[in-house]
Amino acid sequence: MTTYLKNIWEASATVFEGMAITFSYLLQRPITVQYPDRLKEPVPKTLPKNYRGRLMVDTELCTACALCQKACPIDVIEMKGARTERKKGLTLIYFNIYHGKCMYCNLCVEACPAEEGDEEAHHTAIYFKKDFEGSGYELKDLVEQFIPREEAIQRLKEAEETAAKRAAKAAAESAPAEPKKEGNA
Amino acid sequence: MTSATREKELKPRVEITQISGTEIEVNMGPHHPSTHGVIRFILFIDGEIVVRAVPDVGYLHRSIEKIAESMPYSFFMPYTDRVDYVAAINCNLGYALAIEAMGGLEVPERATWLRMIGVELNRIMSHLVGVGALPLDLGAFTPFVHALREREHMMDLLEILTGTRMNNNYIRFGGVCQDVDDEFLKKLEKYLDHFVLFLEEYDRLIGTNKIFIERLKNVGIVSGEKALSYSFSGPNLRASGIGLDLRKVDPYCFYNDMKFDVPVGKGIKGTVGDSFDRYIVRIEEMAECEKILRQILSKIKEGPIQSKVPKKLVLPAGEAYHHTESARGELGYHIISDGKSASPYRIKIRTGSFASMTSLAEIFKGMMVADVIAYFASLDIVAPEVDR
Amino acid sequence: MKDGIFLCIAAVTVFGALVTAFSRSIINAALGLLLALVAIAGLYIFLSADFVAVSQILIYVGGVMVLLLFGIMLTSGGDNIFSNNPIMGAVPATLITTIFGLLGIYVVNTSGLTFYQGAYRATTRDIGHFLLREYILPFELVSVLIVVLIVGAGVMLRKELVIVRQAPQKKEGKK
Amino acid sequence: MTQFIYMFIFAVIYLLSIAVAAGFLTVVERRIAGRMQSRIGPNRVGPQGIVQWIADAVKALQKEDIIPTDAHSFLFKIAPYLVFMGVFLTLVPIPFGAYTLMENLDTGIFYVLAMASFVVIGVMMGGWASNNKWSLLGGMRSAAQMISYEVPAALAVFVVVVMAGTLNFQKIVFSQGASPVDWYVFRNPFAFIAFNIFFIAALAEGNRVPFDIPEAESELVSGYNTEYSGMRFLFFFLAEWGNLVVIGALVSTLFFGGWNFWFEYTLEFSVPGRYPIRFEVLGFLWFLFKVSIFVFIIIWIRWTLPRLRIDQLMDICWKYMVPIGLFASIGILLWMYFVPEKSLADTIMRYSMTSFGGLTILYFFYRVFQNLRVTKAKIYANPFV
Amino acid sequence: MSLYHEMPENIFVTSVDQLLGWSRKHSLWWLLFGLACCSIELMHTGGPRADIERFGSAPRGTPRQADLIIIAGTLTYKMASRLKLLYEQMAEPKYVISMGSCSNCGGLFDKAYSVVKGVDQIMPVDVYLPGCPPRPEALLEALVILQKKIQKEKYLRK
Repeated sequence: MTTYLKNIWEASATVFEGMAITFSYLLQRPITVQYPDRLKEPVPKTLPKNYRGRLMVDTELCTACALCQKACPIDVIEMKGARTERKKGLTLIYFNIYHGKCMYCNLCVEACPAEEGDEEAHHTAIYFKKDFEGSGYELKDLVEQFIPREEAIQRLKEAEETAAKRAAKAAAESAPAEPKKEGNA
Repeated sequence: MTSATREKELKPRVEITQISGTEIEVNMGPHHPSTHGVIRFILFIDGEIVVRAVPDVGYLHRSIEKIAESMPYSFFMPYTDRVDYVAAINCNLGYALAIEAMGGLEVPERATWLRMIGVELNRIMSHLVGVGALPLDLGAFTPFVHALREREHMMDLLEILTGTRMNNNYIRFGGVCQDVDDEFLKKLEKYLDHFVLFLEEYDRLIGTNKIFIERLKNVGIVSGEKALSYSFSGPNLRASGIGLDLRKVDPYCFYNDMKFDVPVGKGIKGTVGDSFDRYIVRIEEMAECEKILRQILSKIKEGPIQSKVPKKLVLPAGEAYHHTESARGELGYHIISDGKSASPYRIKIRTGSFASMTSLAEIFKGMMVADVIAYFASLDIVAPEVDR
Repeated sequence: MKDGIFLCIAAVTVFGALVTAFSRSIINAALGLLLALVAIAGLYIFLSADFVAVSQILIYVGGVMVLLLFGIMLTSGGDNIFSNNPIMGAVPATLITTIFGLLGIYVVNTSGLTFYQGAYRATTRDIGHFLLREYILPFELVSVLIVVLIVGAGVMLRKELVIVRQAPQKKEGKK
Repeated sequence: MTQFIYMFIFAVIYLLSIAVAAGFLTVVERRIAGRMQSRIGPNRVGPQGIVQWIADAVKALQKEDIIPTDAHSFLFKIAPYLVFMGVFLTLVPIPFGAYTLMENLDTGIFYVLAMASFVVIGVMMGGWASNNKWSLLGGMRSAAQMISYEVPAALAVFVVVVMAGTLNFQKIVFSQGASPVDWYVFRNPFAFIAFNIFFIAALAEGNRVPFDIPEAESELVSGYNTEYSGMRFLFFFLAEWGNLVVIGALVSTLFFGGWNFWFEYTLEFSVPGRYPIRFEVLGFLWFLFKVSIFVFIIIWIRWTLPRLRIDQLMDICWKYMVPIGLFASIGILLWMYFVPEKSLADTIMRYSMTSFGGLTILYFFYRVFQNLRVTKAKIYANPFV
Repeated sequence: MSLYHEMPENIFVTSVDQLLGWSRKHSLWWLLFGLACCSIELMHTGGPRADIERFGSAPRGTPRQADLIIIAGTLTYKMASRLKLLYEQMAEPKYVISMGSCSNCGGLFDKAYSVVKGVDQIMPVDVYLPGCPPRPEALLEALVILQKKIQKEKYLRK
């Protein structure tokens, strides 16, 4: 009989207690961040400094060394660098990132040697932007071409020209020495 | 409680064997609201009572171990996140420690502290999913969302620490990938003050609830002996009354400097090793994690976070097994290296959830369908840890 | 108007009864029975017997039909059980219907029973009055009978069931 | 003839208003649940999301109407309507005001108990006809549960019927007064017990948490309505939320004075035309207020408690509620015999019960504000600010 | 909807279509279904911070009543047939969001022998969402984009 009454009492007391807690939440403000429109400040601004959002490339800064491409375990980065007459080192021909496949592991960023900025605005050539919006209706929308297609074709042509020029130059330079080489061989 | 009433409660619910004789075969999963992730049982039920159960695994077999053989050691680190996505840094740590032990790599002191912060935070987050999903499966949605809310706050912290919310890929060989400032440590401390209050409130909301206790006590009893024979580990083993914690028994990182208790199931509401014990052990363990985090905060010092590691890491030939205490029990990495290539010859991952899965077929026998859910939820199994 | 509704309900009753009798699928037969029972409640309302009508629904729909459906639905392949009863042949059915119909007409004609023609009047109070004042003895006897039935059913069920109780420790040992 | 047309129009109005109320309640429930979980809940459709239910309903109309190949298609089709019919029929005798009711049935509460059995049949049919094992389990559980809980509900109703001496709802309302002291729930301890039993049993008959095992989401996927989609599911949906209104209305009529407002309904008002329309409106609103409080409590319970196991459910019914109900129904007889109405003991009991109820509510709010104080200390919205 | 196949485009049809689209986009009930890592973020999307229910999207346990299936996680070959079945069990109109890298194209498991390389190989996908796993806010963005797509759909003149 005591257990019987105790059971009833326990059940009602604990239910009472739980209901008091849930009721107290009715009197508190929800913590919801009303993305996308009803926001005090945009969500990316609330993210920490090193947040890994979308993978981006600073095409100006990039030296086209392809270290990131090698550092990526899953071939997300598709890039090519070649010599043109635009700048001294390698020029980017094209740089595509497949966001739909990226796993945001930070390995490419760690591999990148090109850095810029002070402590505050520090970023490497390939870096994570504090932005996460990138849905698309088709899979190809998720491939971002940092050098637009026309530009890339243009650059490729330039690179081919430069390569041809260099080849011609090299041929011209090495032409006299050619017989010598053959002789050596 | 007198022994007579105890005896009465110990008796399983009536097992009727001759009333209908027809078994219904029902298929639970791989999509079913209560199988977190994709696990399937085939239950043979007679009325409400399970006659036998056949667990079916492999719906999330992603061949992680096989992939490891095809890539350099460092490339495999992001994959370890996905072994147990609820406690990703734990899995990172186990792998990193195994490789460091094998390759004889140094780890700076601050890096170890940071690793421990990540691991303990992650352990709390993982347990929050465990204790949150348990009432969810018993029909109470609100506690689960409250647990999710706390996870959100912790994910904010992890975001500052590691840069991502989940699948952090935080730990590198010989260090961690990024440093934090003092502001983070202050925030963490502030959060811990909040977390203690949350735990207390959560326990009042659901842990003391009569219906909740009645649903869990004396359900799915796994005695200590039996738990060992199933090779349980982690909270599930400790709930069965065996206080085996690898952080105490075989300390790694700086765990031997930490003062913390190992919560053990005492059977406060029913029998040792019942589902309620598994719940309460996780709650207590979260409180212990909070203690550890506070000690870390008082001890952490400035310093480098990454030691020098050769770019192309080739481990000496041989094999090594290194185990750590993950949120779901012993997480062991068995690595075999041929000593020539930069990728492992074989990696085998021992996980806690898979061991827990082995108990299902036997424990489910004679249970009611509702108890099946309660027992399964109390084990806190995560599908990829089973299938990998 | 009123007659029209009465005829409709009567037709539904007959239809339900016919489905019950002639349907080859047992689940359809049960449904027909359900229909007939509900329609009979409607007929009671026409007889200004609202309390009886509600009781009809409470007991037959809420109790008997649910038990029937339980029985049908829980037996395997309830839909596939086809009755094959020789008594359902047309000749005996016609015979029995005729006899009972004639009997009914005879009873109604000779007993002086008439349909209540006046305005609708609540019957609950009267029923309560009769049950607890004038017919208290039969009422109590019926309740005793019901108690006996319940206890008897319990006893019979206990004999039928083999309840296997095992302590969990024993089970462990078996493993 | 005109009478039938009036009845028909009245029924259609009732049907529409119960559908609207049920739809609106879904939004209210989702909003309340959201706030209890520190979320917001639907707030995009219309101001604060109040027309969310229209979007849900119109969407459900567009959905493909799936009837599984192996299902018993006739039963499958008819089951949702049967369930909805059962819920709708129970509304017929419940008075929302002195004249705002469909039919002042003399069998009143007895009729309500009877009509609930259509819901049982509908749920069983739906579960069985789906040809899905989970649905079947859900339907069977549901039927067993509803039938069992009709017993304590009837016992609790018995207490009220004995006190009022009638089954008629309107007379039950009349015999209670407007003030809390005159409500049946605070008349004597047995009535209070009966209220608790009736409320719990009604929860169980309405398949609400903690008794929602027929549609237990984590066990049986979605119970008897697993295979239903689109419009047919909508009817189950409407029935479930319409049932909330029915439960609220029943409880407030039987135990909380119904539509009785601060004025007394005397005999002179019963002459047609003498009853002021403003009294009717005020009484209606007062009744709606009571109903909404009970609906809120039901929703609140749902979002707080876990659900019971089937055997515990039956234990509670047969080992707790039925004996207690029997105790209350015998107790009320003794009470009525020994303590005549308006005697000193009766008055003392009324006032002490009322103050007991008031104190419980006060203590409850004390606990709530204690919790709030704790949560204030833990910096609620964002622990980092 | 065979009746409407030949329906000419006029103001009535257009406005009814608008209403239907409005209702569908604001009542996208999603199937409680997660495969792997992303399912945790899916839960968080239903959780307090992101709260997908603001858009009227309630979780449903059964595919029959769901309008939206969010493929959250890695799809293996063993699971693929089950997923296909689930998708087929859903009532029209139904929508699919492919959440995260694994369901987009296999993601980091495209080397694995047991993983389907993209969920679009077995079912049509409406919105692809990058991330591994995506933030809850990103899933909300995908939902908003899906809502835009639904509003443009012509239900009566398919």
